[in-house]
Amino acid sequence: MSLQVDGAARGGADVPSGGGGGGDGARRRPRSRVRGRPQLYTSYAADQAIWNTPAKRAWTLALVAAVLVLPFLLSRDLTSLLTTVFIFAIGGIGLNLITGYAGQVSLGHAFFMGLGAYTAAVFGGESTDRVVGLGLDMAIWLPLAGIVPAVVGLVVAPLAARVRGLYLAILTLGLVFIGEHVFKEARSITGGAGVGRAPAEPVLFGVDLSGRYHLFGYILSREDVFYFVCFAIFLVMAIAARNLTRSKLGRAFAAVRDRDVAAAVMGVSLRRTKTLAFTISSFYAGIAGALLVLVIGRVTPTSWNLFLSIDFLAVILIGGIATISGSILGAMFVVLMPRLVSELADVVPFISTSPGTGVFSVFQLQTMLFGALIVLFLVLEPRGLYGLWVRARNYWKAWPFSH
Amino acid sequence: MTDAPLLEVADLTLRFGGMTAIDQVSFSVDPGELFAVIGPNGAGKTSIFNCLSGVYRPQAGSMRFGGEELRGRRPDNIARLGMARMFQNIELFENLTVLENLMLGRHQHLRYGTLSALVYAGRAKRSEIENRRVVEDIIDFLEIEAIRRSLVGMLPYGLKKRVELGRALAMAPRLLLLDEPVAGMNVEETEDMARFILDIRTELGVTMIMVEHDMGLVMDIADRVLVLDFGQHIALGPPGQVQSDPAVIKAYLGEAS
Amino acid sequence: MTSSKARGMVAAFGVVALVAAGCAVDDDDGEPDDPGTVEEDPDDPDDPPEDEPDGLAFDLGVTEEACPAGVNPDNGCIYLGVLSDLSEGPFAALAIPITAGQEAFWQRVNEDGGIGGFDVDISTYTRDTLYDPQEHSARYREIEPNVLALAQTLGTEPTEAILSDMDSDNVIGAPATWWSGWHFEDADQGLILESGYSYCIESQIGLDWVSGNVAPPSSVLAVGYPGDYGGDSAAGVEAWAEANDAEFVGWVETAPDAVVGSQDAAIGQVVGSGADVVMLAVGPAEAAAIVGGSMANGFEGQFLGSVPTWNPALLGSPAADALKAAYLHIAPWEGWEADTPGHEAMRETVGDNLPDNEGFIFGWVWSYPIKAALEAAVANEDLTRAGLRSVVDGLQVDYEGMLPDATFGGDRDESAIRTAVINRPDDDAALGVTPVEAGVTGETADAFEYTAPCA
Amino acid sequence: MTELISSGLIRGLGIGSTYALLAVGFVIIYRATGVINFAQPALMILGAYFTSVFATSVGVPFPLAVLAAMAVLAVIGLATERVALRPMVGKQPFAAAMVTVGVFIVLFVVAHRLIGAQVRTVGDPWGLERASLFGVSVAQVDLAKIVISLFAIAIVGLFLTRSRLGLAMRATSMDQEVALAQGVNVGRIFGLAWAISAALAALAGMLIGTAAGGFEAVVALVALKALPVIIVGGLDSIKGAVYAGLFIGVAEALTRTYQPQYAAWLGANFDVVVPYVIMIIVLVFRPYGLFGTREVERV
Repeated sequence: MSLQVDGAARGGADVPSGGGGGGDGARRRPRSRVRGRPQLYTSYAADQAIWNTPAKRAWTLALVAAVLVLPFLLSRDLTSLLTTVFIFAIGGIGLNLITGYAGQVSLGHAFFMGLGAYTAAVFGGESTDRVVGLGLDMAIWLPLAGIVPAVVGLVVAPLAARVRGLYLAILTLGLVFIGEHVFKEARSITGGAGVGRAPAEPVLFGVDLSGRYHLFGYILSREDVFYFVCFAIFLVMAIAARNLTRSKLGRAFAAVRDRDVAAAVMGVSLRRTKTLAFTISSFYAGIAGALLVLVIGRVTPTSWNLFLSIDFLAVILIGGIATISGSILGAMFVVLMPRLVSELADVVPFISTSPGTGVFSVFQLQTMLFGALIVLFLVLEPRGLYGLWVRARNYWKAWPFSH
Repeated sequence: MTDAPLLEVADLTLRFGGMTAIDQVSFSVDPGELFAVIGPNGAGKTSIFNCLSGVYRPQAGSMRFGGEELRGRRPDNIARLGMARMFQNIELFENLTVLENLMLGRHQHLRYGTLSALVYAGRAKRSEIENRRVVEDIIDFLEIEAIRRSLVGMLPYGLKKRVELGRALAMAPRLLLLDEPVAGMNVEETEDMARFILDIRTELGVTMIMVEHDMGLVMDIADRVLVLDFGQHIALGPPGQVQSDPAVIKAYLGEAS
Repeated sequence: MTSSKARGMVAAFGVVALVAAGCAVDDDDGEPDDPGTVEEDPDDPDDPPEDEPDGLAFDLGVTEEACPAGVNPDNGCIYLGVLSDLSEGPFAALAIPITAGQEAFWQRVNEDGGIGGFDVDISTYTRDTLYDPQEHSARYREIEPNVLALAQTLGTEPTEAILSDMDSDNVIGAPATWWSGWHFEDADQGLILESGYSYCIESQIGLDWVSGNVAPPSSVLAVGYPGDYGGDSAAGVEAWAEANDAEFVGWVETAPDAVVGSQDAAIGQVVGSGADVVMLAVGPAEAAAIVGGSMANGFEGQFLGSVPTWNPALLGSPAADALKAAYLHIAPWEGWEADTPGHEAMRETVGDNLPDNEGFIFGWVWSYPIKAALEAAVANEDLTRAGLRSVVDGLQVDYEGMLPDATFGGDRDESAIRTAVINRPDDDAALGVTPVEAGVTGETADAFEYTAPCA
Repeated sequence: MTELISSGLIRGLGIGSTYALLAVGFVIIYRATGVINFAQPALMILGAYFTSVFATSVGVPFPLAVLAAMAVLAVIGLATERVALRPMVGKQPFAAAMVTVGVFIVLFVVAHRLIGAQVRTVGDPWGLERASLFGVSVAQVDLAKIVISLFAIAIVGLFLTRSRLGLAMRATSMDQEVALAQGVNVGRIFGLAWAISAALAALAGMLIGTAAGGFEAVVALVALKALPVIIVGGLDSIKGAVYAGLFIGVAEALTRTYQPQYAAWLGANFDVVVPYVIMIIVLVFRPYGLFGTREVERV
């Protein structure tokens, strides 16, 4: 057997023919797999697919079906809450790409989200005597809401690529503060502090998403419509991110994170990789910001602050660093946990629901739990909810021989 | 071009503050050669590698690789010229699998853009599968099929070294720098590694520079040896000749006594 | 939660083609223009419309069951929502007593027999929104299906965040803010039932009073937070200066201490301006810092403070002496000890337990218009949201003497309230301030052409 | 000229020395444990709260109240290190820093609950009094900030360079393993770093709480200004923290005094972001701050 390393290197895209290893070409991809052996792959393509086991496929299909049915079962405010989960998942995936995968700690996520929200508002909002708005379709303003923050990320990246670790964290914190100042002052775009402006109009391909629609005899409320739109956007962006992370770029991110010197010696350009991570992450943040204000109903300059960035760090820390599904779990947790706490507040004795009494108010309890959970997860399960899930799955797999 | 040396180092000088780590060192390596650099601790061996791969910026001298000057280039740029490296203290990506580590070695050979990666179809998918095949060949060559999917962090030391060699090979280098490839290994592991190194030279024709403390190994397999002490050139020549050089004996005995 | 399985399956299949389907069967009832003919969401499974046998129609937010903590067990229950700043937001110090004042107000209403056979409950759907538009909107969506109207929505900006939702849901509400926009239907869709003057009128009356009782100022300065609070107030100052040939030195935009760290910047500009009168539209701690700091740096002008600038705790701060010397507080109605039936009833509800500050009075007064609207809707036998919304135009409100009677809708240039009370800090007064003069009106304020929001 | 000295230099040095005090607290923890303590703002406001309780509610003489508050905070710092940070030893600095973010969130809520919605005062003796310095009238509180902060920093400096424990701390910051080998109890050093840092935060909280209108819990966020200070100075340099703190304080005060007049286009309250602008400019030229140590890459 001869190794074709040199040939492949010189030839670039040339395919070494007849290589060993048991792969049989991308063109003839066998559809069947040996029954009952989910880990046996008969082609590299099958091995590299996202849903590479029947279990994963079944789970994903079941989840998607559940997600599609849910709004018909839930009240409108819960539907809205789930929409927020999708949006937080998009933002969380964005932050996980840069901080989880590429290891560049960013406290500046809120800034890029704000940029996205204002880009959307300018291109998709209505013009008033106070603020400018072009009133374009969502098919135009949504991509722009990602692209403009991405371009700004591209501009900031060269500086960010120069500083490391906690220096970078504080540098990006500076972005949030300077950004907040700019947002407050750019009144024709943002409406100014304490005033704000209406977000972009959700009109997609001429269809007003804030209206009610009949669907097979069922009335879709504006919350339902928006839920499905956000779910579709989320699905596309989550799959794209998953693709990215299993590509050479995803590996380069991890390499830069774990050992940047070794990565460079392997031919990974640190500057290019960090810049790319910044740009893509900002794109995701921008989309999340633009969608988030649609749920909120108003864009205000002070919303894009340090605490929003911390929320997203919590999404990835609690969900799971460097996993896409972790980002989604984290988004669910961060968005739904406060609601759960307030539902439980009536049961728990020392929590006050009326103002100014009790040991802690509901909000304070939510916030404290949030902080305490960040600490607990980092100390006890650094892989977050995703890690817990993996543990549970392994336990289940080994059952009944677990202990 | 065919007769020209693959690597020519001339008057290489590296200083840290007041200390001179490498002092006007010159040598050249021919295509297909297995070149060794030896010397006591602190002699500047690893520093030479760090200069060659662009991690350190030497103050003076030149390093020509296949006709290209290396000084002033970034590490990733040098890697793309065809230089690969194993590290003294293993520098694998421990949170990734063996497969992913080896695929990282293929980084520069995977040619597709970000957009293609996001869709993961067409060019990106094709390129991944083609290069996966190359990596699988290396996995066969190094006999590490069984640990393909293991996280590198969980592997024993000897296997980690082998994976690191595999990662360097995956880059399809013209010049391979081996920084103490058998340090800390038992006799059996050492012999495996020696066999792989010899196979790489004969089967793949890759030029290598090796820094090593195991004198026996160096004397057995190296074509020529460069001896350094305190960053200075002491001797250069075939193993037998260097072994009997009085300056070399003095440097080593001085250290031993 | 009663959707059938079949429907869910069909929908799951169908939503993939959502856009196409939506296009095909679009019936546009999302944005009703005429509040009188709005059809309620007929398919909302949680709250099917009901009709009481005696002919009173009601739907969302009204139940035949008694309130959880109702006074009259035989009454039904009207649920009102409260969206306020109850723990960590910048106006929590005021908002907590405001909410307490509203609780007391509705408790009294219930004790008097309720409204049309219903008790009113505001505590079940009281939510803390931290003066944050996002929180405000999220909490609004949470409670909206269960409330008839909002007893309180605090803050101009947070309220604006939910205004378009309120419009499509037909939810009216009482604000906890004095923005001039609430006077105008273009700005609030006729959904917000405000009480008293606006910040814009407030600063004009204040300046008129100083002009008549202290000395006519030749230069005036506005200091305030950015946005509708400070902006409204500053617009009033500017309008006053223009009408009275005084110099409008400018609007110093400052921000809460939490944002700017200290008020040193504002102090520097106040001292540098040399203005005769400075109108403050900030928070209490900030107002004290500015008054104290400016005087310590040699400033000798007069300070006027908008309603939210006062807190009795300031009398214990280092700035107390400065405040007593140079600060006057403007309020839309009289303070704690005033002699009106409304004030008397309010004092009765707390006995000897004084509230922390005047917020209690604000909450109390702000509740009258909602009460009037509920009564009018009951009289029309239509306690649906649409029915409630339809009574707002032309609604007459009796404030039991705490404010002059008010009428909603119509020409606001005529009907908007333009009276104020001038207070001064006083260690011996119940909530730290004593009225200097009540029922104050001003020439400039009266003549002000009030046809659109000031800011 | 009077304005330049009184509201520019003196006030700038006053707030700057408070930043320096906070920044030194950050640096001490960073040097000992490699962690940026994002909980510092919450510790600071708790310090202001306890000073206020001791001085105004309990009625202890002011200097004693300050010392008592510092002691309480030292204990809180010690406990925080023990409970939340000790398990993170040996893990990534980023993870440990995020733990302090969690701690911040919890302590900040506690501070809010304790302080309540009302305005509190620390009960300081300076109030709005003024003093004459070389013929220029300056606020006493500004002088107090400068004198107290620099005095406290000097004592910490002496402790680090002269005392046995201080030397052990320095050894630990240079190389934990070597320190361990020399018999230094590294765990105790970590605790000590947190205690000192929290006590300094308490002192800074008292100084921040002297505002004429009193203080509220949200004022804690002012402590974040110490972050650009430590970046400009270099994360591991106490000297850098002091110089950068004073420099940024003065730059901020001068901006505050003159920017509304001469550069109004930069917008209202531009002084608030001046520390971050300075930080970014410094990082462009020196990625490790003015006095920070560059990490040496070893492979």
